[in-house]
Amino acid sequence: MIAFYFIAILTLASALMVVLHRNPIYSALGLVNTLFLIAVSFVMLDAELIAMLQVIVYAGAIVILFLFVIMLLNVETEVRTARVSRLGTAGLVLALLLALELGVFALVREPSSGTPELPAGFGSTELLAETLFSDGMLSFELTSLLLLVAVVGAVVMARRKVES
Amino acid sequence: MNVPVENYLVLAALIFAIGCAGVLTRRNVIVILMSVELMLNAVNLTFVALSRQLVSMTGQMIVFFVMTVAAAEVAVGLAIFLAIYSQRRTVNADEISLLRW
Amino acid sequence: MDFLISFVLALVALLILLQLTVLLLWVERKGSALIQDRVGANRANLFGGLLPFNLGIVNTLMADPLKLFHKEDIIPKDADAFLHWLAPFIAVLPLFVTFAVVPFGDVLVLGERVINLQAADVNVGLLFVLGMVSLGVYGVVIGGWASNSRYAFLGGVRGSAQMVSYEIGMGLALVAVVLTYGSLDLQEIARAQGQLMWGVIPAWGVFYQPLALVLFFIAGIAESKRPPFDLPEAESELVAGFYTEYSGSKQSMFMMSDFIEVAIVAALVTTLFFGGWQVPYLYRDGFHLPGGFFFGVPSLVVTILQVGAFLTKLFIFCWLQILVRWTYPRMRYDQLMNLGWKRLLPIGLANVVVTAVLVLALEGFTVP
Amino acid sequence: MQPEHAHTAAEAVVAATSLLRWIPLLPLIGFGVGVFAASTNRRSLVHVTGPGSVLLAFVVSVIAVSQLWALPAGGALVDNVYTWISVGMLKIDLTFRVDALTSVMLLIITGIGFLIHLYALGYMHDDADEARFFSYLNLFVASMLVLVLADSLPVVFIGWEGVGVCSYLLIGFWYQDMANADAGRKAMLTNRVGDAAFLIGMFMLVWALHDLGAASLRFEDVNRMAPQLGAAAPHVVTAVCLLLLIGATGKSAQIPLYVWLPDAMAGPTPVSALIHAATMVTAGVYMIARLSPLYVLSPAALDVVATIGAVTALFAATMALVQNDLKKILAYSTISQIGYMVLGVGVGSFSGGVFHLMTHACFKALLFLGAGSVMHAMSGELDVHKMGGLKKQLPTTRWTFLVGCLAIAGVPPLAAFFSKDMILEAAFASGHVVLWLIGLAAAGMTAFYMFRAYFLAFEGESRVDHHAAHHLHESPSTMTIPLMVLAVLSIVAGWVGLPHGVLWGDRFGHYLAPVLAPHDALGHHEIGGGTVLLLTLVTTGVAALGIFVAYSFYLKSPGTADRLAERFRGVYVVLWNKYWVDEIYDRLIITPYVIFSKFFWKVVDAMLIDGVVNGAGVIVGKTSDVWRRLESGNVQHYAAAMMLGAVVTCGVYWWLS
Repeated sequence: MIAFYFIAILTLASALMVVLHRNPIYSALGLVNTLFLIAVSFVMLDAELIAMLQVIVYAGAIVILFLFVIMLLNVETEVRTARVSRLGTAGLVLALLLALELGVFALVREPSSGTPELPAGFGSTELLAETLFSDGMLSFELTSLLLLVAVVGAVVMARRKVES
Repeated sequence: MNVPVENYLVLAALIFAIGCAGVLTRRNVIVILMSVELMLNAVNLTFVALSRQLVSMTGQMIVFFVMTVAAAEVAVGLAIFLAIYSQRRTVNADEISLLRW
Repeated sequence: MDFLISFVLALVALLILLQLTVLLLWVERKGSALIQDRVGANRANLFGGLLPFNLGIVNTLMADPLKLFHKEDIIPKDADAFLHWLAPFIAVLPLFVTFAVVPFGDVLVLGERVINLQAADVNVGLLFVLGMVSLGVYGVVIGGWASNSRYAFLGGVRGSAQMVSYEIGMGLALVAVVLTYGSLDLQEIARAQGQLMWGVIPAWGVFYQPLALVLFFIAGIAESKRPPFDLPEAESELVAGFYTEYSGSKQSMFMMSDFIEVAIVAALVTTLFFGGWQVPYLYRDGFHLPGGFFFGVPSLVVTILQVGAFLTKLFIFCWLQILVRWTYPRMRYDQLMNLGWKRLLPIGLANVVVTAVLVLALEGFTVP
Repeated sequence: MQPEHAHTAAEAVVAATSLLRWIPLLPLIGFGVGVFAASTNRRSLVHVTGPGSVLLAFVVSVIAVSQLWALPAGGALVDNVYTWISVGMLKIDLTFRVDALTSVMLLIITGIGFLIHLYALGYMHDDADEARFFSYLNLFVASMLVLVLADSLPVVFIGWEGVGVCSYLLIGFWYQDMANADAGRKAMLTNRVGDAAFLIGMFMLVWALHDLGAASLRFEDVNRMAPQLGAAAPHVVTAVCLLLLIGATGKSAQIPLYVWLPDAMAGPTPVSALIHAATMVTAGVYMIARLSPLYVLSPAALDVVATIGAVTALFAATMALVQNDLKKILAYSTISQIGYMVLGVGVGSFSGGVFHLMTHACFKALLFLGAGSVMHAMSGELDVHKMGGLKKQLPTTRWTFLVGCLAIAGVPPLAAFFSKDMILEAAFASGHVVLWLIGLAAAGMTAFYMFRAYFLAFEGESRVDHHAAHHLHESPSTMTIPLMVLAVLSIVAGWVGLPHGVLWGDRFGHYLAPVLAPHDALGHHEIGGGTVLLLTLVTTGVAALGIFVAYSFYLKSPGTADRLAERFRGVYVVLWNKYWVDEIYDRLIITPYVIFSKFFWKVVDAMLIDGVVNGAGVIVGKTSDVWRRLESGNVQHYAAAMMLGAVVTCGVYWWLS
């Protein structure tokens, strides 16, 4: 329980860093930290494989991609305007409302009757693979197609030359 | 470790809301995309937590797909930002509004 | 008691790693000298050269770290102080953890207790390795960026692109191995290699997946940013690349991360392709030679032989990497990217496909 | 022993083979090569592949037929290529099948087809589009072979449409001339009417069979289920038969859809010989014979068939009387002769119809090729009044043409003598005395107009203009050899179907009996040998009379014909204008149809539909002018809107639960 609160507070702090820090590099580092901590949460939730994939995919590839682009574009630190824009205010209000709603949802609904016992091998590679290649076969194939499209799309977008 | 599932759900809700706030308030599109990633991960956390609670692998399977799609999304998104930057020298969301009436 | 055993195992793993790191520093010095037909480091002595003989290996082992740790730690004026400080730790820490999942022996039998000689028994060990290795990039990127120097920055950008690219080739090589042995647990993979192919040849990865071995070895060297793939730190172009602005102990941490990566690559090659701690024909009760010959060996001796075999193989592959490092010239950046994306990736994919087909088609291809 | 009933025996021997697919495939390959040759201008290539592929198909056909003959009577060869359509209960395979009926058609198509290809080598030698011509011709042969090899109606329909397309392409082969292109279109459109009826008939048939629990369009199943169907739904059988008959009238140029065939003579002469005389136009007869067990269940439909056949035979023969264009004469003659075949199947003599089909293929191909040879020599002139005395310059053509005329006129012992006799005899025997009389009249006219053409073209004084006279020459051997072969065939082809009791009797009818419906299904009363002899004498006499009249009108005392035309001016004009059928169709069908279509175009489409569509567009456009202000182009505004939606949705959900 203590471990959970420790992780949770760290996660929230890192998430806030993503959103609040003016320097995109720090935002990215906050993001990778959040994702890593969520991976730790996954381990605590008996999803070891997903946790490892989270680290490999997010930390190892996605955030690095972010960092790479930030460094490539040499994005300056965002200048904070004195006046908070109307959109910003609306956004904050909406986010607060959403947090309230979702949180209250989770708490007010009938409380769960403890954590259930898990069968042996839950969260293992074998079981996930079995689910993936039976129930999720079609989605799996479609996702692979999506990835292909994304690769082609990214190459096309990034190779486009500036017309003088 | 007997953390009730509600705790994870509340944690996920908070991360989701933080992501929302980021998407709506930040100007830099790259940070906006990162905030979107936060929201996706909040959802992932919910899925894994409920997968544990309901003793069903389906939740983890969906997380797998979310990750894949997120990777694709980031790759294409960042490629678009690179293209936009090379044309317009900006990555601020409020300065990129070509697709309007 | 269990906790104590875990602690001791972790300590053993850590010690192996650290000693190997320092040893490699010396081997690299003397080895490069050997290759380049020089004498190499031979001036190390105590008390200003009072001793009548130089201390050789022992001296170098102590002198180099001591020297580095005593140097001034400089933080450039315009650098981001916090990240500049953080980067070396990010570079080293994940690597330390990685070694925990590498098994360095089968089991140690102490009375009733059977101890698995592996610091952390993670059943997705291989993915753990990949994840941790990928975290290592952050040290390079952050270090390069935080230094606020053109050279360092370029090194960082190069490093990020290079490591992301080669992680894919590495992953694909590993997928083929996983298909062959049907497990992600390194200890299980090592145990599976104790079997025999056609009753004679040990079922080592090198015989089942020779192509994966080559791919993995190349990608591994590229991941550890060592020549001929040392673009992020290329001396002749970028001074010292991403750690140009580092000095003293932090620079030594970056250098240490370099050697740890060498050790990890060697450990993985050993475990995945050369049987790990396996000694051919040696089983828990002794040698079973082909043809029915049997020599009984005490359990403790078996364990010692196995750990010894692991260390020997480990060292051979470390030496091989150093040999490569001093033999090949550095590649150009476009050559590096071409190799990664246009050679390793397709070959790796083909290897995975062929392996998968063989696994499906031939009952005997998987090592059960 | 009753061999006629063998077709109902389920234990008929069926041998599987994969040989049959090559029969249509070979000409199809020839077509492919021809297209290649046409697009790359390699004309010499088609000289080999054009006739060669058909020759190979002929050889394969001969092998297949010899295999068929090795089987007991009623056997068949089957080649199942693949499953084409599989929907619910209905499964349609692309299956080829050779039985007795198909074997006859196969040999006609590939054999005569090859001779005509050979002829075309000489005939088309100077044409720049030779390669295109041969590719079309090969495609035609392939389609026709699919048509006769098919074991189910849908597969027949593939060939049916395929030959239609080829016919269209070949009639309009010299498309630079508008009249030719129009003729092609006319053939296509007229055939469409028949094809639509064919399709509807097919659908009705499968629907009716589905109700009986056996949805299938295979001939075997259809013919097996026919008695059951006839018992369950006699009207459906009649309707199906009539619809298929309309399809047949389109393809086989019968009343009322015959109008395209005379115009189809615009195509090259080998085409007229192959497609519009020997093979394609007989498809309707073949189809009715193929479905004979179905047809015999509907005497009403058969009566319609017989009436249409007889009337067409007479009607077309009268029109042929006054034509001056040699090919037009032959065209009307073809319509008339197919009328005979239809009459034959209509009065229940299915084997007689097919027999006449076979003999007609020989002598009509011969006649057309002879006409082509004349045309070749006369530099394209076809008016018989501008010929005369050609026998000196074109000896081979003259002799073979004469054989063809004798054969078609029914002079014993040439081909049509036996086949036409068989049909007329059957008409008489089945009690259709009126139809018999009509047929008899048509037979006389046939002899008359054919010899009119012969005398005008080959005998008497030369009326060839001097310019053309210099060029008169006999055709090359590639053209004359087919003529001679066909002439021999025209003489002997009829000998396989002698009347009962004469020498070996009706071998042809026996051969076909297992696959056709039995004669006695229609309650034929057997007629005695004396009656048969009498009937034969009557028909032969009528034919001889026709020849004699032609002789006296055009050779002995030229001018009689003109005097007669003056005397019966009205009749002559009616005939000369072909009963104004084209004009009547134009007034009654085409003009109203065009007006109707124009109404739909101008009023319904341009005003109503376009008005609604454009109006909708305008309304949307105006409204969007207002709403588009919402699209600020800023992603975050959109995201905020989504978020608001999520908040509201969650709130509402919470409120409700």
